[in-house]
Amino acid sequence: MALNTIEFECKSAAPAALVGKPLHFGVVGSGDLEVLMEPKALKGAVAVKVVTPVSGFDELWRRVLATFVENSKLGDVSIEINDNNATPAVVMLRLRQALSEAAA
Amino acid sequence: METMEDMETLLGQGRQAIGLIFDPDSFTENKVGAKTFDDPDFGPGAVVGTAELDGKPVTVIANDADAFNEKFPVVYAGVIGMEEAYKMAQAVYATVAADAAKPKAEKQAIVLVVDTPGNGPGKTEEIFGMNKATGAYQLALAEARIAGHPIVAMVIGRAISGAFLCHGLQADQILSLDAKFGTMIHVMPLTSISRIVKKDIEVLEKLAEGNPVFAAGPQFFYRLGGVEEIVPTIEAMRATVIAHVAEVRGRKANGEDDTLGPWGRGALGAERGGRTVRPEVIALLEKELDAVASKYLPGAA
Amino acid sequence: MSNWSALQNRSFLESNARARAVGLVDEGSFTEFVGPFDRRTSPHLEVLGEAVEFDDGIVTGIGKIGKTPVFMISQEGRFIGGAVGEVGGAKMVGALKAARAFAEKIAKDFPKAKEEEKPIVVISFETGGVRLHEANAGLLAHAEVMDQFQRCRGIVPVVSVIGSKVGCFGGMGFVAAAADVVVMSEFGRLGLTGPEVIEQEMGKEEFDSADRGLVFRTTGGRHKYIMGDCNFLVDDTIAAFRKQLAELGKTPRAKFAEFRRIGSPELVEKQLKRVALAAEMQPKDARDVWAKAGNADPAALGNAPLDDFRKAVKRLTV
Amino acid sequence: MTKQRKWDNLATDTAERMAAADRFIGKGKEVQSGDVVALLEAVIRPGDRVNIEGNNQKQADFLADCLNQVDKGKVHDLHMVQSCVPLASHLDLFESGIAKKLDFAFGGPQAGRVAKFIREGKIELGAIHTYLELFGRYFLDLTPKVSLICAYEADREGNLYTGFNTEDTPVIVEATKFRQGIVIAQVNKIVDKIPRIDIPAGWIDAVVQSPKPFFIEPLFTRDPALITDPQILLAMLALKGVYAEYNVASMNHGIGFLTSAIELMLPTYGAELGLKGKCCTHMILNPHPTMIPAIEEGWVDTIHCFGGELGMEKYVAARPDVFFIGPDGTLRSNRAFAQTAGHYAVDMFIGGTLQIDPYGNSSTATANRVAGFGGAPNMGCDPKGRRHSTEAWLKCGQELPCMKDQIGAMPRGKRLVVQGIETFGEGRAPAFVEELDAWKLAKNANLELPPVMIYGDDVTHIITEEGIAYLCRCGDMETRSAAIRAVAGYTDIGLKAKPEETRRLRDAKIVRTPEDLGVDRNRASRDLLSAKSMQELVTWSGGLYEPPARFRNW
Repeated sequence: MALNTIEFECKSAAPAALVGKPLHFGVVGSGDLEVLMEPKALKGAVAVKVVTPVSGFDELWRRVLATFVENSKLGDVSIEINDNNATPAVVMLRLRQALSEAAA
Repeated sequence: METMEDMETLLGQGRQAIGLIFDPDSFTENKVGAKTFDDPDFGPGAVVGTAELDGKPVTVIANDADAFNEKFPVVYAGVIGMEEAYKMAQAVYATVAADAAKPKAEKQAIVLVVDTPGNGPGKTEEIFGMNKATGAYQLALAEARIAGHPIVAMVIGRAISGAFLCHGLQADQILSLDAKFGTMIHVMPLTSISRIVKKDIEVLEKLAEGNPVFAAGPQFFYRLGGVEEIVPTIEAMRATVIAHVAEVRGRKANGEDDTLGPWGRGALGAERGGRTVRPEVIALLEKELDAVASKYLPGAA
Repeated sequence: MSNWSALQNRSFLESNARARAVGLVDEGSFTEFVGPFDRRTSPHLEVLGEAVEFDDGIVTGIGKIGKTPVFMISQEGRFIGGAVGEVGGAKMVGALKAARAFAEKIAKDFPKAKEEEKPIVVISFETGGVRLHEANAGLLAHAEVMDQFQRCRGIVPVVSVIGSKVGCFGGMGFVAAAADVVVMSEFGRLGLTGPEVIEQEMGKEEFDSADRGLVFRTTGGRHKYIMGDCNFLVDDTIAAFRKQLAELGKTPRAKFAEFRRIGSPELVEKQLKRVALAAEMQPKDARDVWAKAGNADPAALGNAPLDDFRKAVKRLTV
Repeated sequence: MTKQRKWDNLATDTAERMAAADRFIGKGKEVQSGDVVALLEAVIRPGDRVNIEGNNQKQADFLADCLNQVDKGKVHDLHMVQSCVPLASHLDLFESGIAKKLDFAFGGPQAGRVAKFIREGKIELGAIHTYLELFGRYFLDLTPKVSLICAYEADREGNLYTGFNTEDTPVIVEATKFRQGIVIAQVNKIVDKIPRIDIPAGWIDAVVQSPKPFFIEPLFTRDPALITDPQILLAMLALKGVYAEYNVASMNHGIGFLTSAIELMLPTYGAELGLKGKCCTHMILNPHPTMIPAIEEGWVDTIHCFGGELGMEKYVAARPDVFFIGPDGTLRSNRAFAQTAGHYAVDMFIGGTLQIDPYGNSSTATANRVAGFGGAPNMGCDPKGRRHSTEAWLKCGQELPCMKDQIGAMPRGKRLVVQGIETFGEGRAPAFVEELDAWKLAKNANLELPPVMIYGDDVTHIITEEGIAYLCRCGDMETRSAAIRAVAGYTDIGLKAKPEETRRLRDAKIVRTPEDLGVDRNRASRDLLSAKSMQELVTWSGGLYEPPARFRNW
């Protein structure tokens, strides 16, 4: 019953250090999530930690995050997500919004 | 006559409990300090007055589970309605006013005899603001407590959620009859919690063994510091209340107010291992404020 | 346009707790305490396998409006309905305690401080009260907050702000009422018992919780303004709330007692007159009370644009 | 000598029944509400085809309740032919045996019971229709003998005012009365003078003032406060990738949040794209409150309505240049005509769905609910009888690579049928599935066919957060399925997409991502909504819109 924690790394083909300082985005509403992004020297990789009440979607999380990291060319960042059953569409939207917050 | 040994519960018997706790025949209802409550139809669910406890006068505030407030029909079975809550607040303020000139050590004690299932859940209550009534009573109790009046709550029956917040949780110390007498302290019964948080009751019961934060019952509140002492028998009630009034008075005299009231129960909760995160969070917040406080002081840029 | 500037014209109702906290104070002035990066999630939710939030649903911090230091507590309704548990409760208690200590420090170290340089506490409520997953700890935290409110009296004013979706109910309903000042928008709701529970207790004929018009007439900002339970009824923008808070920041601290509705024997007597009126009227609908307050056409008043409402409304004087 | 054949059996039968009912019918055809059960027992015979009026909105609920109270010895085994069965009382008839057979179009809230009753044999199912199909059969082989209809008001002679919510009344009455059937009306009020005559008294046999006004539900009201960011992204894609791409002038909008978002974004994002005056000028829809900002901004020339919408009465009456308004100044809706326009005249249908299979078949069916079709398939299809041309229709037809395989070089257009859907729905249920739940439903409810809302060959565009699949640009099934895979995101179907194939489809503009279309995902926020709350809709309407109480938050 305890919360499910998924941890993995992914790496873009051409990673860039896009997150200069720690940022937080989002609210853990129903079907939504919050994300912390913090710069971290990972040789271009992105460390992901997802905490979610839903189990059985580990592979989905990996794919969504890998796509996000590849498309955004994000690197050297630690990403932590508290999820409450967000769909991949929402996950992608929130991650992009978080990143655009970093650029602002 | 029923003897104490025969009684299995005091649930719904606030008036009888007054007789058991205070000096025999010492209770004068509807008189506190200079204030009298002359209208018998006003706030009938609240019993207020003055009694003697071990020879000393105390203010008594209790629930009457047999009363029905005709003006506000949601008030029955010990429910605290608008009139009841304000009546209780008046009793507290009257106690404070009577002792205004007295030194801290001589402030009259207030004993709350707690057996209430809730606050008035009606339309009229919401239109006129039931929340103010219970809020007013809590502020009055907190004011009296901070002014030095020892306040002890004795849970004899039901101490449920918002009604317990208003009638009980502002006391210096809270005592509860053992659960075997049918005492109930909770926000919701575990069955309801199970339904709302969508977890099996068996799972919750199992979890409650290790973590007292959600389960119903005085024993769980004890582990969280929410109840100072569980009173094992009905006979022991009187002596325990006497002892705690004295203890509270002693601590106040020694300037140990921080060990009493809601704040003191926080520390007790940590001590008993029930609420360990709370002090860490408060300390962290204070530390983080300290680091930036100078920026917010007068004259800072 | 910076994020902060963009926030000002945002709907307060639509904003999240952090946006409200940041937007209500001056640009760049907000420092968050026990924020997301401290990762103080609720251990109790975790055990139950429930989603957690890094701030446990409550944003606490300090900012400034002009020269006024503002201790901010902002509840997040989208996270478990804004319900209060051990961590969130401790954050509220800690912030109130810290505000009091801060105010005492200013009184001691800066005897010549101007009124507007003295702190205020602002609490944006969005909650149904106790979080059932950690009900006992949540309940005990409520009592602590109330105790802190009383301890803040005369030292640092506490302002309740209610303009959120969830409103402010349950145990937090009496906490909010116990503040010095209550500021609401017409979308805010303040009460004790939620509409569903009233329906359950009284029956659908008496109170249909699906009738949101009725629900808002009973506990919404317009009604609370007529009743005097809310002191100021502002537009639904962060800027409008902020403007009201800025004015309060400049208000002499001694004046705050005049805003109160409860907290003294005299105020209890005043409220009891209202209770007597309730008993006498036995209102079927809040509109009966609006009419009693001297509003000839309560239905039209409820429908009128907020500006017209504020101009035309007569508030209950009993 | 040949035997004289009798040619007026229907009329004779009706006359006999009416004679039996005579004692209940007073002046102006008025029947007391307490006599209605007896009246129904007098005029209805076992096995009759009976219609109870009721659609999405107004319901002849009192008459339905009365029909449930008839003596089952006298009235039983009825064949119900009616648009919808949304009330519990509609199904109770089958529970008790008063009714036996059902031909209908839409199940609504009773969809679960419909499925169960079919399975248990309590309902003998004729067929599930679309509205126009069922209306057509009213004039062919499913003409009601007795129709129980509803109206707002009747006058002292029995003329009816159906007004704002005229909906199905004319088609039911016309079919019934002109086959010598019996029409009984429940009205909210009998008055001296009605605003206008919608149904003449001569077509009505009995009128009863019901004890309570008829039940009516604000089904087409979507609270802007509930529109989410992903829905806004889909709406941006629709506006840029379909509305602007084809200059779609006329259309029907479904009732979901996606189309509400589109409506609310016309004055913002739509205006930015320069679509005003080109798109959404002619619409077939109910008076959606979320249309108010676009109407106020002058986008819309004409709206014809299937039915009304609670709270929109005053607003609609005050915009007679846009809506169809009677001489009395109030709206007249008419489902049969609006459906006809929706089927033949509009360029596009756009709406949400629940599931899409690899072939593009689109269904809102779940395994245990017979929800029916309503009107969506009439609009969500390519009308083969259409002969007039418009820019959007022609362009869509020209894009169809397989047209020449069917009709050679002959130019022909095609209706745009657009399905918008997030790849995962509630509870992370995938929207793209190998097999539609409609198959399971067919099995569970003993249906002859899986109930498919929109067949794959009619769907021209699928919009998801991944982009748009332009199915009208696909020449064969393999390409269609590949295009569907490419926008199916992280569903099992979507995971089958091959990157190089998707690349090719994008190059061919068969699949276009938000980036391909120049849609900035980061702008997909509620800031794009011209009204974010019910109250803002009221403000836009100048106080004319009066939202039902359940939608108020002030």
